Amino acid sequence: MKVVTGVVGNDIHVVANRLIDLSLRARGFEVFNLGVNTYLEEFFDAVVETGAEILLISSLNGEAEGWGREVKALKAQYKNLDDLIMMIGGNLVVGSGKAEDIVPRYKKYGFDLVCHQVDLNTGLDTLEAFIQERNTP
Amino acid sequence: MKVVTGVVGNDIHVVANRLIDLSLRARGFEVFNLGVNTYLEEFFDAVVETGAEILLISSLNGEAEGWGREVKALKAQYKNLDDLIMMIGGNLVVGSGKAEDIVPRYKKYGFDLVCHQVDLNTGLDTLEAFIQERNTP
Amino acid sequence: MSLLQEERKIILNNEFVDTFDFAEVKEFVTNASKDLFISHHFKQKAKDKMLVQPRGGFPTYKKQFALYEFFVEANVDVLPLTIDSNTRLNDYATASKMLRLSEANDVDMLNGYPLVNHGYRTTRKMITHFNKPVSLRHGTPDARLLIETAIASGIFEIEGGPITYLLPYSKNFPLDKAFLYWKYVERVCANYSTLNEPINRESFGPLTATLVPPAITIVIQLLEMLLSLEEGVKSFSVSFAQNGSMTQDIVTGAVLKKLAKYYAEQIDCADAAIHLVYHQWMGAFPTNRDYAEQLINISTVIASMVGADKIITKTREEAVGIPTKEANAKTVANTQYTLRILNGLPNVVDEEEEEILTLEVQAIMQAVFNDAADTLWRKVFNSIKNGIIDVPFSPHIINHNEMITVRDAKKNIRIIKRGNVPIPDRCYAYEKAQCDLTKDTTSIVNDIIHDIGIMQ
Amino acid sequence: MSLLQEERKIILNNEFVDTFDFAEVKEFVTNASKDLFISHHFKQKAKDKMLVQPRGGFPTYKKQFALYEFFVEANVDVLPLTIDSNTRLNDYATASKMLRLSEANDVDMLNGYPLVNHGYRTTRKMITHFNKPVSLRHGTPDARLLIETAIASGIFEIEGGPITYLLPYSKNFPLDKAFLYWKYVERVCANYSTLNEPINRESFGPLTATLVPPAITIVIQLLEMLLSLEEGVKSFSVSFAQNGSMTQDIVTGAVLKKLAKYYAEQIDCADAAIHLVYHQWMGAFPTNRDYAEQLINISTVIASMVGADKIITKTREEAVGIPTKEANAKTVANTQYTLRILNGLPNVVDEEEEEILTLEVQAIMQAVFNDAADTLWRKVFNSIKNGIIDVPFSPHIINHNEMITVRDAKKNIRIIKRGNVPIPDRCYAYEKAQCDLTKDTTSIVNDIIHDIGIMQ
Ligand code: B12
Ligand code: B12
Repeated sequence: MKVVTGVVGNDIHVVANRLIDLSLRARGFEVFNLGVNTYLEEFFDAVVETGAEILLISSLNGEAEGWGREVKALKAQYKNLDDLIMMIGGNLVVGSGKAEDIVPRYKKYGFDLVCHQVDLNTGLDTLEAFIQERNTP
Repeated sequence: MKVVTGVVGNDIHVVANRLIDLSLRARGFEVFNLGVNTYLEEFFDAVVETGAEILLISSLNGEAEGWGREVKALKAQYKNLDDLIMMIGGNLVVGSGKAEDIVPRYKKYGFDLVCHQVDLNTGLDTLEAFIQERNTP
Repeated sequence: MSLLQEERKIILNNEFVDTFDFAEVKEFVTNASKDLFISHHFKQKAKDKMLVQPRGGFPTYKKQFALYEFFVEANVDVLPLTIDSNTRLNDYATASKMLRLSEANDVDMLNGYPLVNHGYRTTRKMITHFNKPVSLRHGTPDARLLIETAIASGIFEIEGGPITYLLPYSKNFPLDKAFLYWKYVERVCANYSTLNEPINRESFGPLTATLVPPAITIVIQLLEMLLSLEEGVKSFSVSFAQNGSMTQDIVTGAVLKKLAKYYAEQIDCADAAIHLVYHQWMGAFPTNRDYAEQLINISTVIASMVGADKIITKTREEAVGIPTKEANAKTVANTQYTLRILNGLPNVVDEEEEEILTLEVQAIMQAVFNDAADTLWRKVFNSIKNGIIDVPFSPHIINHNEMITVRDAKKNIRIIKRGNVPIPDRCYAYEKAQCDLTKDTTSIVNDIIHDIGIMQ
Repeated sequence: MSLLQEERKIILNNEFVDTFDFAEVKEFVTNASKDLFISHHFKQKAKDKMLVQPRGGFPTYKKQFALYEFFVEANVDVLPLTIDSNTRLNDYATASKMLRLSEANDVDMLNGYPLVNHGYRTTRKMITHFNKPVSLRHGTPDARLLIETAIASGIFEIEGGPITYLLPYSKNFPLDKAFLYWKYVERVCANYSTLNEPINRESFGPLTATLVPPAITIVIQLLEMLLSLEEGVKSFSVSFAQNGSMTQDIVTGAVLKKLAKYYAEQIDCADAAIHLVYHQWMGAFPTNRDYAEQLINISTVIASMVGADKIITKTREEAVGIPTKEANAKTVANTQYTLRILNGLPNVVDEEEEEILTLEVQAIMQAVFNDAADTLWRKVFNSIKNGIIDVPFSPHIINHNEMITVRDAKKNIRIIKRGNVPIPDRCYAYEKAQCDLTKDTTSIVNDIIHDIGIMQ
């Protein structure tokens, strides 16, 4: 399966991004890594261009909140993205917050899977379970 | 003025005792130091023998509580100790406790001045203030 | 009108800027209290008292003031002023909007203090009120206006540099521009340095804080130092962060100190004062806050063994989010306590490691100097472009990313693929000999992942 | 019936004692899990993993069990069993009364676990349940019954000794008796050691934890080791506590290790395994709990530099009162984390300090051996009585208290008045030369007071 990944906004924390790249490949995904400092349009453009089924966004420096709010409106401008699996992970707020507040908020923004301060492998296990569930009729 | 001092009971913490000895002398007291591991009778006997006006007891290892309860009964067996200034300090409970609980309890046991985890110099300042107040008609 | 003057006019041409009264600023700096100059403290303080500086910046004046009060209470030596990320990108309009929102709602909408928007007249009140040296922490490629505002405010230490604030902090800001903008900064600092005590410049040694080998760190420290001294700066701090191995830290500190002196002399700047700054662990932190405190404390012990002149602290909240002022002040108090009770430190020297590292640094420096360009900054620019300097985990597109490093059994960072970096063969063989390279690629990748998380 | 057997009968003649089934105990020890023997762990564990052992004892079985659960959760290596002070004075009647009160009221009326009253049958259940090595901490001059009960319970490490459990812990218990009672302990340990892995004996190096110079600590460690090996003990730990200067700790560790080996060989006991144990700071603690944690962390770093085989921990509550089980477990977890992330430690050697200290120890040892008495214990006894061995701040009446120590500028403990201790002139001159002795007596007294509180 094809995945587009990258770090959203002005965030330049690249380490997790490099590891995500490696881990996705190890799990057999075809990866299109846009790297750090990637804006929402760039993500959706890449999804369209590559025909990816999964968009996996990282945010580490706390700015995801600002971008999250714009996801729905922007996505609506693209066609055929209804089946796109949208996932986000990293540090999803400035300062510290509780997952029970953060997860529902990001779900409302349009993400299927939200991993606030969740370990990468745990997150990717969840992703694979999610895919399998969706593919089981 | 004459002071009898020492560490009560089976307590062998000697360091404070050595410092108390030095500090009392530096402040001009005449010191009779019974050292560590001193029982209540020994303290009162020494007070009688030396004619001391102050009895300054230390307790560090937490066992003061047990001895405190016996002070009044024992003191009653001696004559002429009504004017004796009774002071106790160190760690006055096993584990940790609050001064606001501890001080009234020890006052009931018959101590005029109770210094739970109070620095030595602060304690001795209090003692001198107490003496001065008592001597002011 | 000099070129500098012209440039000054251009950067001030901005609706969010204070109207600068340069005559007044000059007078202010000339008469400013010596206590505000860290360069003065470096001279004064008994050499064995390391200065302690935390991190921290809040959007509003009120909150920043409260933070400083906490720090002073905790017996801080140097106050930080960390700038928000909009200001870092010269986006003063957004900073202004977010500042107003932060003031109105008592919620922080910025991750630092928007210095340009507050302006120097306001900020100076705070700085002179506390009368402690303040260090400007930003991460701005074009910091020209920021630095003018900072110095006018009474901030007499400026962190950063064209390389260290770019390769770890940016994906595609043009590196050549960064060099020119920083040249301006150096000159402004040099000019003001003639009025009173010198303005101190400090390079940002931690870089990406992820498996950067000491040779790369030191080369970049030396080059930024040279670029700064060239412009007339008289007080400069080289820095690095905890590597993960106590011995490697001690060796890094020793070589960095020795070579900084050597290269400064080579360009006839032996009169400049050079200081050594140590950053508590800058990589991924444990989420367990108690463990984070152990890590922080170990950093302080190592900084003492290294003999740093200043230490920059982290907090127990590092892995979790922006630290509270309480957590921040607590680290300061704890670090001061640790420095107080840490006594009888041995003087450790590892001659073999020092020799290897020295040779590596000298070889890379020589390769940079050998570049055909006419000025030092162009030589450095070319060297980064062609991978003679290569920073692991840099997000910047210009960086080669060809060098690969791992940790050996003692957790020293070792170069197992040198890429285009001219590590001498003998040193390269030594580095590789410390590691188990019989493993397959997957195991090595797993090792790297593990090595990133060693403190967790 | 041997003398030992007779003595055994006498000490068991006590209404509070379990009826001992020695045949069963022998079988139990013979078949006991190797995991219960710390001597086995010392052999097994990769030499670079220091064992971590906390302190702690509660009156009731239930509370002690809960404490152990916390410790295991925190990844403990060695469990402690600290005995209450009534049992230490062989006052089993009071211990029994207080134990009943503690059980009835859920308030702790004892400052440790009354092992004799609980008995070995009960206690063994707990020990074998956790299947970790347990170390007995007491402070008892007459520990004969206690040790019989301990070994029968599955406790295969016994701390203490005739000197180290007497001079700091007692005012007037007769020292000669202590030697004889401990002789019994050594023999019992030696006998049981033939059945399975050896029982480990450990000396208590911290002594009064107050300005004790390393020479005195080492001499006492060596003598207790010799007294133990003489009786057939095959596994012994020498120990000391943080001195206050990192260098002095490293030197103390090196000299102690070297001389322990040397003197063991002199009495043909080279086959005994000798281990080194380091105590986190044992002196007066800061009341600020955060500071206490810094101090504890530094202790761990130094223990690693010293290369100790085991570390015994303190808690953030030390200055305040008996630590909660939570605080105690937290130290264990933190110490394990620190050991995990502490890497690349340099190997530090200070030859001059080592030489001075070695000469001092050898001179004192020689003076002890030169005593006219016929047995080692009598020689040691006489040496303490005549001040050849003199422990600062000992409360015991037999101790001379003539030696005076202060800290030098690097916080090394130095001997400025040797009393009757035969410190060689050259060493004595060296020690004094490190200190400022031009001060008047009052200043020196103030320095001593200050030196006691240096970690506060
Ligand atoms: C190294 C580092 C830096 C380096 C970055 C170098 C580089 N280019 O990568 C430098 C020093 C340059 C830096 C700069 C800044 N940083 Co920074 N940095 C860190 C630090 C210490 C480690 C990050 C790291 O590399 N971790 C290792 C990787 C492997 O872990 P990770 O990033 O957490 O990712 C894991 C998970 O989150 C997860 N994950 C990530 N994405 C996803 C996605 C999915 C779908 C899933 C399932 C999981 C997942 O997988 C990873 C492995 O488990 C963290 C604090 C920490 N965590 O200890 C702060 C931290 C992230 N930085 C922070 C900040 C604020 C900044 C700055 C803005 C300001 C400053 N403090 O200097 C700047 C500017 C950066 C910018 N413009 O974005 C904050 C963010 C605060 C917040 N969210 O509230 C942190 C938390 C520090 C702090 N407490 O203040 N930083
Ligand atoms: C050193 C020490 C020892 C040494 C003592 C050597 C010796 N012979 O002196 C050794 C290792 C032998 C030891 C043994 C024990 N100790 Co101890 N020991 C300490 C320690 C670490 C320091 C004590 C010290 O010397 N402080 C320096 C002096 C100068 O300070 P100080 O004693 O606190 O006294 C100051 C004040 O209290 C005040 N003060 C004292 N008396 C008075 C009186 C007046 C009137 C005033 C105004 C002020 C005052 O003045 C002093 C200067 O400011 C303390 C913990 C700590 N404080 O950090 C534990 C501590 C006192 N020990 C404790 C215990 C329980 C013991 C043991 C029973 C068991 C054990 N844990 O091993 C044994 C047995 C002792 C016995 N039979 O009594 C507990 C007491 C617990 C409690 N009260 O709840 C403590 C608090 C440790 C702990 N947290 O568990 N100990």
